[in-house]
Amino acid sequence: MKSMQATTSIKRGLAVLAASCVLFAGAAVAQEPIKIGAFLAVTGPAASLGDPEQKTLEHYVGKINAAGGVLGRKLQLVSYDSAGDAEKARTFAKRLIEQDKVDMIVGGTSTGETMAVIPLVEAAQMPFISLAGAVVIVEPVKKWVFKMPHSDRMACEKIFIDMQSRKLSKIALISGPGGFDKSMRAECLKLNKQYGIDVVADETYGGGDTDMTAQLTKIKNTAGVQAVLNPGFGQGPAIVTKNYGQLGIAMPLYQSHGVASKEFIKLAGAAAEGVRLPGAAVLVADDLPANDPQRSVAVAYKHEYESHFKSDISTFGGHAYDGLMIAVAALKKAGSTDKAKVRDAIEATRGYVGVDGTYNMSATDHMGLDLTAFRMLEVKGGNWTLVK
Amino acid sequence: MLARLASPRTGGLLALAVVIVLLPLALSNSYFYDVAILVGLNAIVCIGLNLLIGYAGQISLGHAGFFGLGAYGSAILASRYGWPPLAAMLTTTLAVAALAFLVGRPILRLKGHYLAMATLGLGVIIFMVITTEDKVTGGPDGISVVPFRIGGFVLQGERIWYWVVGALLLVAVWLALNLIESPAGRALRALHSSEVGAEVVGINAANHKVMVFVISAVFASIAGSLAAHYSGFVTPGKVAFLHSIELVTMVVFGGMASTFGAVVGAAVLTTLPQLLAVLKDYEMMVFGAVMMGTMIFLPRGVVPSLARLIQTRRQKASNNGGEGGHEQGAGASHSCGDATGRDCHRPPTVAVLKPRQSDGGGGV
Amino acid sequence: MSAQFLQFLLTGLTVGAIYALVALGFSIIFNASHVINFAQGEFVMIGGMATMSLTASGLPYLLAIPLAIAAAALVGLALEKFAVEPAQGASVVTLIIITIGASIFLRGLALVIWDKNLHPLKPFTGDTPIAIAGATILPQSLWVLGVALAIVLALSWFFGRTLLGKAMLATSHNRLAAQLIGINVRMVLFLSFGLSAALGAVAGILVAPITTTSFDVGVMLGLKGFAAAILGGLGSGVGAVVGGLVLGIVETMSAGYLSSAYKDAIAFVIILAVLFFMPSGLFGNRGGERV
Amino acid sequence: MSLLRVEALSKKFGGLNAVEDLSFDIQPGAVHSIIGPNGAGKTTLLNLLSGVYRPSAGRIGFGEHDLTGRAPHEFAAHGIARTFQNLQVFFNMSALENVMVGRHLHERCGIVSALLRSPRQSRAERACREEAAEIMRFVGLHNYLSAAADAMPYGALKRLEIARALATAPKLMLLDEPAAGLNPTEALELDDLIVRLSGRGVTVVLVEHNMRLVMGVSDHILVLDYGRKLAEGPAATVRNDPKVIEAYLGSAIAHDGSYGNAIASAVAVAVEMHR
Repeated sequence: MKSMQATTSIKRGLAVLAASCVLFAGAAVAQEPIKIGAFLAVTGPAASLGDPEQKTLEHYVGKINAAGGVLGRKLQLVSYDSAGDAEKARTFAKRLIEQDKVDMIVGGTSTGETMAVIPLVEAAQMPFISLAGAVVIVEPVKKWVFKMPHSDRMACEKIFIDMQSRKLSKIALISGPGGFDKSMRAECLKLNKQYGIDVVADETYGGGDTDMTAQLTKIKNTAGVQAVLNPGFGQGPAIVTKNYGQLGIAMPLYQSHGVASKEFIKLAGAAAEGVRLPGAAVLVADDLPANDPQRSVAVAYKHEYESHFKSDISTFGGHAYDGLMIAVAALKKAGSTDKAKVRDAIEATRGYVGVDGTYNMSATDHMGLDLTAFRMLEVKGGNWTLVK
Repeated sequence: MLARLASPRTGGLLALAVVIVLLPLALSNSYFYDVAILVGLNAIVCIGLNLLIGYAGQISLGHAGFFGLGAYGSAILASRYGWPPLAAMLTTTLAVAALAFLVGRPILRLKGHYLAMATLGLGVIIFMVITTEDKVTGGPDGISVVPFRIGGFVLQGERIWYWVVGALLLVAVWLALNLIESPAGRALRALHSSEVGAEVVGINAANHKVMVFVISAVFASIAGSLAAHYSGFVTPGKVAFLHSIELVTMVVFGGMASTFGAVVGAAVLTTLPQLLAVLKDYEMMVFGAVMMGTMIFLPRGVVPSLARLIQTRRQKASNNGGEGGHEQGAGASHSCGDATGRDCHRPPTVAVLKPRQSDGGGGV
Repeated sequence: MSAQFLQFLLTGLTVGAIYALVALGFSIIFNASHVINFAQGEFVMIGGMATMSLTASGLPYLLAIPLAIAAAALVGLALEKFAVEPAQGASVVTLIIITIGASIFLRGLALVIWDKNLHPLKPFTGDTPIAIAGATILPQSLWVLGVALAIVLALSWFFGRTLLGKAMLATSHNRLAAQLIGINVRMVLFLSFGLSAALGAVAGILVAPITTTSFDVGVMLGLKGFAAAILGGLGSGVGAVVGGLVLGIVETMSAGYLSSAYKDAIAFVIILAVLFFMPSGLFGNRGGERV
Repeated sequence: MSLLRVEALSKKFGGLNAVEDLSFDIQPGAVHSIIGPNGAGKTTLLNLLSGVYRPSAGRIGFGEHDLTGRAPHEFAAHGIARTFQNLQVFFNMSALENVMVGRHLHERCGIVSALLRSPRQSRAERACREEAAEIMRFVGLHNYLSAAADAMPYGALKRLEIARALATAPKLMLLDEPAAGLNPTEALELDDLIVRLSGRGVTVVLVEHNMRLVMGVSDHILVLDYGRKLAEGPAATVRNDPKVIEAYLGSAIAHDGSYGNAIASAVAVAVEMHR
């Protein structure tokens, strides 16, 4: 299946150079399977997000086909690595729409990539489920654009609520240079007042930085700080957490859902103990109460992914899972690949229980998650645990 | 004599024009147009950069910065402040030119790797400002850009953009070829080969370096503005130093000191990733291997190496010395890419390794 | 306040020591070939990733580290043999592009051999911070500083005392003359790639427990190393070390006292300023690129 | 009045005084030679006179202008052209273009009209090409009108540098060992070329080891030794100056024959004396 896809796409690739692809385009139209297009940051700075997304899509497309496909047709995944580069993402999206003639697009690891693509999918009237975080993607609502992950705004809200409950009112921010970091930082800086929280320090670090003790020392010596919040993913937060431990800073450290994976605990080591973050249920699938609606789906995905890829799940793979499942459900409900019908079906998604939470889309809400989708997690004994 | 000397240049221009006009026959959908447009825009940057690197022998690892300033300048003025795009673009271009002029003099005093570092640093600084000042620039997530409009006419859709970019590419090539054959252009090539030799015939090396630096910055800036309006969105990715490296690679890959080489380099290295995309995880590896291989086997870059091959063939064919001489003369007087001149392929960094001939005198 | 300053200083020194090691790699290859090897950062990556996978497969550090360094050195030699040597006589810019191609290739290779994930590496001797006058430092940082110092001493002995070292030095000063007195310049070039690859690997191994490692850690470290080498003056060993330390300290100090958002920009502004007054870096030989 | 006036000129490299407290005048319209053993500072002096080096002390007056400390291109702009002992030919161009570069100072075309290739520009270009070709013929390079520089033999390259210098239409031309590396025949042809140069109204300053050439063409000779003026005057008087012979033989011995031309020239001088 994969090899078949590979060969056809190699042909298509050659066609670009030979630019004699009129035939191929014709052939592409005539193909049977339902085509799901994807562009993901499989390499580049956001690779730790894009990689599990890619793996999840490939794996579950395979499973669905093994189970007979959708509407009696096989699914075909056409995916490209946009390496977190918006320009690349735009070109690949164009390729998916114009060249591969996909029926819908699931992808866009980062907000930048997604935003760069939105004008295209809107113009092409192509159903598009984004896997990126920022609220700007769905606010204002764009007819053809949906998004799976909890927004960074929700993450801020969840964290601030938890801070309130712990009587923490003066906090420091430390964030990286990435889009994820910056946009969550911006959201938090918009919301903190509503929750009666003052941001008394706001530090940043650079990509590839090897040490953040300077910034943390500054924070440590800022009068009145009660907690630290570190929006970001990948290497940065791990180093921040380690340095946090090194400097022996006692106040609570909050991370973002950007590091919601077992990997983070491995990277940060002992220093991760006591770190809190808002994460999806899937991270604590096995300790979810039996009556939790998400338990079954979360446990199933967790075990499927971990047994198959021999690596820990992350919420990002979960976004891809939900995206694919909602897409499939929509295809079934629409009963065809008619783009308008599929779009309406996605918008009509109600009470879909996914690994990220329970989705209730509407004409005014193209994300469909509420705060309940986020669980406040804390690292205890080298593992994620639910904060009761 | 003049007719012969003019032909390679007008010939090349015509050939390029024909390609641009005929290409759409092969472009079956707007995705291919999109790739073609990206090629065109990159080519415009590379033509300017090649004037600096290939002809004047001054390396720059910071031109993505100028490209980015062009893009963000247009984006911010046109989208945030609602300027007419054309005015936004011209203002931006002027600003970039001014910046290049100001930083050019101190930076271009440096030589070789130090110049590389300085330009690289300049690019990084521009990048940092753009990513950090997110109030204005939208930060790492970038900002969307309004379509380009002149009066009532809106530039939208790949097909229109294709012709616009194609035309501009031709203009860029034409300008570059003109400059190279002007006294200023000769001065640049001269100071590349021997700065002291150029100085003692009255060439103000510093001024000429700054001049070509500004020109190349302007090319990059304009391409940046266009790219922003075309794709309707800008992110700092295009300002990053890796993009600067990409641009230099295109120039060297196609062939330094060969204007058409710059175009070819841009074309190949822009389409290659599209071809290799299907290789998934192996893409990066193969891309690197292709780059290495080409530079190892065609060290002067694709166009000059091939041009030279053909030339030697022709000389073999008519092994009449005089004729051969003429051929060389014609080639040489156009772009040393076509000439047998080793020197112009010597980069700025190798003032150390002087050509054999020049050591001859001392030895005697 | 002074504790804070000390903290910044310790951090700066640690970061700087890493930069210095990478910078030394740049300088050694530059001396032998006048090429800036843009694949230097990839050697750093290989060191870290190789150690990671070897220890993961159960080897103790004592075995894993030498093997990783050897692996990197082999890659360095291969790079010289199969990419740089065949291109002899090509312009230096061409050679630079070749090394850029090599760095992309190696990154791609690492991505295929290993994966795209970040990987932790166990600190050599635990990670209980050591308190010094109000500031704290990780044992691993001491390793970084100690090993860096040892390497600098070893190199100065190598270039100052050993025949091979002197031969390499001679080649850097005057290739032709070196050739005339019977130094095998080819071999020197070959070895210098192996040596600087090994250096890069050491840097990668030392820093991995602090920063974690992945297939693309080389990019930024390579860039910083290049900056350090230039700041210190290309081809000067002292320059590379001083350049590295200065860069590291400037970064942390500006992060601590000025603006963490602009600390890298500040560092580059300072480099530009230095170059403006000293066009061949702090310790670069003035006649280096005469007209 | 004198064309070039050098007053108390000195150039130090670290501790070494390459040129020390040197003063002399050069009258227009003659061939002046600067001779002296190797290391006497002849080339340094030429670099000072063309602005390649900045003097450590002293003054260089040209006509009524003070050029002390100016950049090389300003020296050229005032009418001082030069050739190099270590060729500085532009190997990335054709021979003709090398000479056209020499016309740089006389090309009056702005960068804009260059970019747009205005008709005026193309006309100027054509004219420049013709002038360059004429100059190449004048120096005897008519066979190389369309050759690439790096395809030319050494002797031709030396003439090419003279052509390039001549193209700047200089008042004063500095020739740095034009005969070095030439075979006897080429060297003989050089005499004639130098004479025709000065015949063109160009004042020539010749730094040369080839005494036959020097004695053949010079009206006036300046002898340097260790950066100082050893002797100066008409060829006839200088060649009979014992200090000169001593310096030459001394140096010839000192250099244990490694500088064959030094010995040769010394012998030449000696022979001239005992006529």
